[in-house]
Amino acid sequence: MRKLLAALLVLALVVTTMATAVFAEEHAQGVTDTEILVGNTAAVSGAFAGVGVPFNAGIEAYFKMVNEEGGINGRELRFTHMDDEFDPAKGKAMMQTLVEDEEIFAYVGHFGTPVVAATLIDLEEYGIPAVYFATGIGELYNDQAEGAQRALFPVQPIYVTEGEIMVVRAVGSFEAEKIGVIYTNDDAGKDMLRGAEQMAEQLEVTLVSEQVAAGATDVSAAVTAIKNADVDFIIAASIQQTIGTIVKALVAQDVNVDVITTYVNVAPVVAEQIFADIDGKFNVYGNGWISLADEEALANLALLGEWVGEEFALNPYSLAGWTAAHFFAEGVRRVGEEPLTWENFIDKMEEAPIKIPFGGEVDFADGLRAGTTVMNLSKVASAEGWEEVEPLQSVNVILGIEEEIEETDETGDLEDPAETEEG
Amino acid sequence: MADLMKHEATLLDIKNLSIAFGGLKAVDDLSFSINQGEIYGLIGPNGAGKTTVFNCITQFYKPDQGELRFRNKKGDIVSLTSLPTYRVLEQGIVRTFQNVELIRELSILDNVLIGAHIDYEKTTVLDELFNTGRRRREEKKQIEAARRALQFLGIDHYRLFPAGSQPYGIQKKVELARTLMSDPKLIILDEPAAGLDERETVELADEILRIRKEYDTTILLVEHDMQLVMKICDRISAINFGRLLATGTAAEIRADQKVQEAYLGVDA
Amino acid sequence: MSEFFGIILRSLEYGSIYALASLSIILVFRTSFTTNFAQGMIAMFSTYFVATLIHKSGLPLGVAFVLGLIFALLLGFLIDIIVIRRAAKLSPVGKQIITLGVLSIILGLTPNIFGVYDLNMPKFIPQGDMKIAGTSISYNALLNIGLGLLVMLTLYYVLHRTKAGLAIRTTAENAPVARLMGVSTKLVTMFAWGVAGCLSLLAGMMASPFSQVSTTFMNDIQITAFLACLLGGFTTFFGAVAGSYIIAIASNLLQVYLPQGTVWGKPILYILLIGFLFLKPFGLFGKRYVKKV
Amino acid sequence: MDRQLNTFQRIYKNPYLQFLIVGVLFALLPTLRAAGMVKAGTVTVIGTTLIYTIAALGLNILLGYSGLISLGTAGFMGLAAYCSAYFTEQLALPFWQSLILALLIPTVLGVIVGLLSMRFVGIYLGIATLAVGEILSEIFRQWDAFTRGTSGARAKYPKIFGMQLDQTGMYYLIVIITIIVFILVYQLLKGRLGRALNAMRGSEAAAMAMGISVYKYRLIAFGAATLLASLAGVLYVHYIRISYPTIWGLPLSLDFLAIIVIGGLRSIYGTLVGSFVIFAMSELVLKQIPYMENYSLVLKGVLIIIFILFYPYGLAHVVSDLRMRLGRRKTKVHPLAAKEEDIDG
Repeated sequence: MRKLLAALLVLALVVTTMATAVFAEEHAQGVTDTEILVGNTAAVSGAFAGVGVPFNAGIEAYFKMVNEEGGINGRELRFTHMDDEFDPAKGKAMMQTLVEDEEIFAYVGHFGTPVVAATLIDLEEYGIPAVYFATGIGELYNDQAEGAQRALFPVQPIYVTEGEIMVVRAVGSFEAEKIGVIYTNDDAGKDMLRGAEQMAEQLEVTLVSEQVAAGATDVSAAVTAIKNADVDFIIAASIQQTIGTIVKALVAQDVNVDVITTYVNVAPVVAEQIFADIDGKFNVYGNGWISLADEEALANLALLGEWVGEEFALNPYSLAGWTAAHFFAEGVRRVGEEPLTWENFIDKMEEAPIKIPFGGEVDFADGLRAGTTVMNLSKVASAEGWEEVEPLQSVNVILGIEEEIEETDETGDLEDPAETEEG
Repeated sequence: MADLMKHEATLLDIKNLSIAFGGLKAVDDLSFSINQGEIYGLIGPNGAGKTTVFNCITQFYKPDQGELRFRNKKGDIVSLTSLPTYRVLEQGIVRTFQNVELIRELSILDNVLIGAHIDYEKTTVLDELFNTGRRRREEKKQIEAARRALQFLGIDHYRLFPAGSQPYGIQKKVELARTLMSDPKLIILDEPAAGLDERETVELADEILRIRKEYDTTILLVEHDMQLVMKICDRISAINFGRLLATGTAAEIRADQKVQEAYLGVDA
Repeated sequence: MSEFFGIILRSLEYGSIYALASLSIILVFRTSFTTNFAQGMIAMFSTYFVATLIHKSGLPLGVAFVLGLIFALLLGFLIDIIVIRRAAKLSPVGKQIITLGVLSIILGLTPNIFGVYDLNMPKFIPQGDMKIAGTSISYNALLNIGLGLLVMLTLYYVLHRTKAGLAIRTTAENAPVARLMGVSTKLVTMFAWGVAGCLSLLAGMMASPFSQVSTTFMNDIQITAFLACLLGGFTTFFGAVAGSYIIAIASNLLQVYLPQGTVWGKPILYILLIGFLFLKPFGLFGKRYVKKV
Repeated sequence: MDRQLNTFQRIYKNPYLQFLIVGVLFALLPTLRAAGMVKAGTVTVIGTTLIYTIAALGLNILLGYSGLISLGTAGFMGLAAYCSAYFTEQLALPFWQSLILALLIPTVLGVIVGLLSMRFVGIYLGIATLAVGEILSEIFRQWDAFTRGTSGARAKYPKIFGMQLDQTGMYYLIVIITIIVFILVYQLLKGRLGRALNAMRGSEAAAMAMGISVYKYRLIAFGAATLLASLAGVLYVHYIRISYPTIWGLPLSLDFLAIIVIGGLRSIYGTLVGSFVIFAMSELVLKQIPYMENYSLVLKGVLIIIFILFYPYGLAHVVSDLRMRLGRRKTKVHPLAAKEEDIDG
């Protein structure tokens, strides 16, 4: 009896909250006349602190910048976050607290593969907008999002997509015919492999794959197997730590074939880790969705450095956090004087492509949820860093199916550079 | 040799028992038999193989050779060597250990109740899981039996203390009480007086005699304390280097040349 | 053939790392009867210390390494004095759980002390390689193999030819008897922890250039080391070393020559290992302990 | 010794009543939530903590009672979670059928691992179970058809007795099952079986001499431990609605070990308290204290060491320990004190 009573009570409460939030006022929860409350959960302690801390710092820096300039339409952006320790159960619990108790307007920068995987379903049930996912799991990919799925806005590349792009690069830029994939047994590695396999089938190139454990010290067996397969290009589908291990094992076994890896690894620390080992025997390329070639991107980078402080000025994760905040702010700006509701926000996000502060753009039109699909190419040039060798390009441009579209400095209404995959 | 087991009076017959550890013969062609109702002593100098004999009877060791036959609770003659260790108890043989083997953290009462483990056969795991009436009745019955045994040895008032917290003398008694729970035909005591002071030893002698009477059982003991052995044992076997030296009454053993030599270290 | 030889040669390098880690585990196990689950964390912590000296204080690798050895030695002493010594009367399970406490403390402290970033660790010999029987191998790999062997030979010599070694072996055989013989088992245990710390650091120094110094980089190695101890038997120093090389070689052979080897090689190795141990439960060289009643 | 208990004492000392009261207290939580007195996430944190309690209780039967160590608990919990997700989602079996299979499959495997314990003792068993856990972990990551690999296996809130549970309903189910588990475990272990397991831990020789088949009871202990871990796994996957491979690794197994040590070996309430310390404390307490949020691991470690060294009976016994220090004779025995045969393992 008590059970039923309690359930009814909860139901009543939820209904009233929703009702007050959606119908009685014109704005959604978390929105007042003076501020908009958003939040996220991210691991800022333990093994993932190195990612979570700068990521959140990037978000906070952007909001601080916006608020100093008077906010958006008179509202300041306020950011709250909790530490989920990368534990899905805790991430789920905190999401409930954030959405139901703190009544945030949106999730900005949803973080960590296990937590994101565990809470996607809850996000959809709440219908709350979630802008930017600091992970690239395949579940986020959706080319016809409907209903509550429309509230999810992945920005950074999805690993499956990146796997596709890596094969496209191998074929388009390096004329590879037999590609070897060394992938880690985590979500990043396996999803990139999936993408690579799909694209290899489409482009009719041979693909051989070998697995290594994420964080392993000994990956020599996988390298031996790849060497035996006699490939002419290698995709190292692994995120940081293991990429160095793989490259060094390739060097140790004289596999002098060019390597491409994911954007996650395009960071100075990785260059420092492997430059001396490569020693000019082969090139290590990396995708990137951030281009520091054009002036606007450089200006934004300087801006980030100004607001985030020296420690995180050149940190890839603070760049990501900054981007997350920017995408959210863009959506709010577009809503303008209209009531800031979830529905309105989602519509405006889809209205036109949104530019990434550091180059490229993401289009959410017609329920497309694929993250950024244009990538550039860099290579390890010194122990200090990477240098760009190819600008941001879509799959079709790399394959020479489409002409490259000139970069313009206009913001906003740029025509969609047709990045839908060619079937 | 005549088959002693044919005599109703014979409880345990050990014939040509041998066991070796890494080439060293711990027990060598040993034979003796125990009659119902006896208090039987096994003596010998250190390292003579007394405890090994015990371990062979209770199947902690599997002898290399020899027969161990026992008239069990049902009156059937069983060969002990064919049994796994844990099934020796149900035949009616129970033992104590040289270095008291109690569950230190459990209460004395619980320790004694462990001795009744096989008596519970009527209740199943399901009975326990759902705490059925049958289980509660059974448990009550066993607790009463355990307290009778503890009262018998005069330590019932300690029953709720953890066994490990009690002095050695009490622990020895707990072990003794535990043996009484299984309604044994043969109790094997491994150095029951070791570690006890003089008063406690006297008390022990009395207890052993009372146990035989009250619980109508047979007792086999290994002991260093000659006084105790000589005082209570009906018959005694003396062994050295795993071999039988002599069997007889206390007086006969005391007078035996070979036993004296073994104990005094005189060359044979 | 040269491929097979190459696999063996490379496995020797990884085997050396596992061997150092498992020696560290065995040394502690034999002298204080503690299964040290914190071994990997101790290695990680002191390797972080060395990496921090190199990156933040700009010390050369050699100097930082020597300071690191001192650090690891003191860390081992400290753990023994503060925690393990007080746990002397506990059962092995109790001590094992205590090392979980140590693990947790070190893991919790690391980001607070050394920061949240993974650090690169230079190799002892940065560059250069040579050919052996058609297989190229870097000087650093040769050094690692050599260092592993050197440490093991030294340890063997110390254990079997010196007074200190005798004290350790006696303590390992029977601590109460050792005490009766006048061996200060406390001192032995303390030094065992200290030396174990140094062995762990060396394993960490050899492993970290492959990847990076992070809070997790020793986890896999520690698990492998435990399995090596299991395979070799926890009772002998030699067994753990042999187990380490066997696992390193078997793991790579399975992965290369089995279909889908890099995917399923590891679990298959573990299953084989458990199967083998079911037949020989105390490992290749372990002795069964029979309790007298 | 035999003091007459007064009526009040008789009531509050009745273990069944105690369990019921605890259950009712937990069941009140969603109502408190509805009244706005606790946060939504708190209910989920507590629900998860109860789930972990069930699994830890299984390990307590194994380690606390039987003295057998397992470092594979998380693996078995995960296996049950994946089974339940697979049967309900992919095979679309009704919850009850799936539940039975998801409990049975890991338990059978657990009993097989129990067979290993016939051969391995002490640390050998610990590391062997660790290897089993690693194998399971690897299977969770690799066998995509069954586990959906690194995407994670999804499950729904279950439908029982024709009633579709929601999140709160699932919480009530967890509370009810937890209390039932408490009562059953209490009954199972207070009598003959509990004594037999104790005997096996305390002295295998004595156990055999008393007619206890060590073989049988080791298998029972492993079976019971895996069954509870499986139950916890099923509840987890239908509460959090996902099973992700990285959850079921060695760290979680080690956490279960920490739970029963901090809480108290052989104590049901201790296990509950231990779970709170390990899983809920950093959530509900530490993160509220400034500067402490980064030190939850350190605190956990310190607690483990302090409890093993100074409060070996765990938090559950702190009260009785204090009472004993104030006057009564010290009669407790360290539950993890070394025994003679421990030398090698």
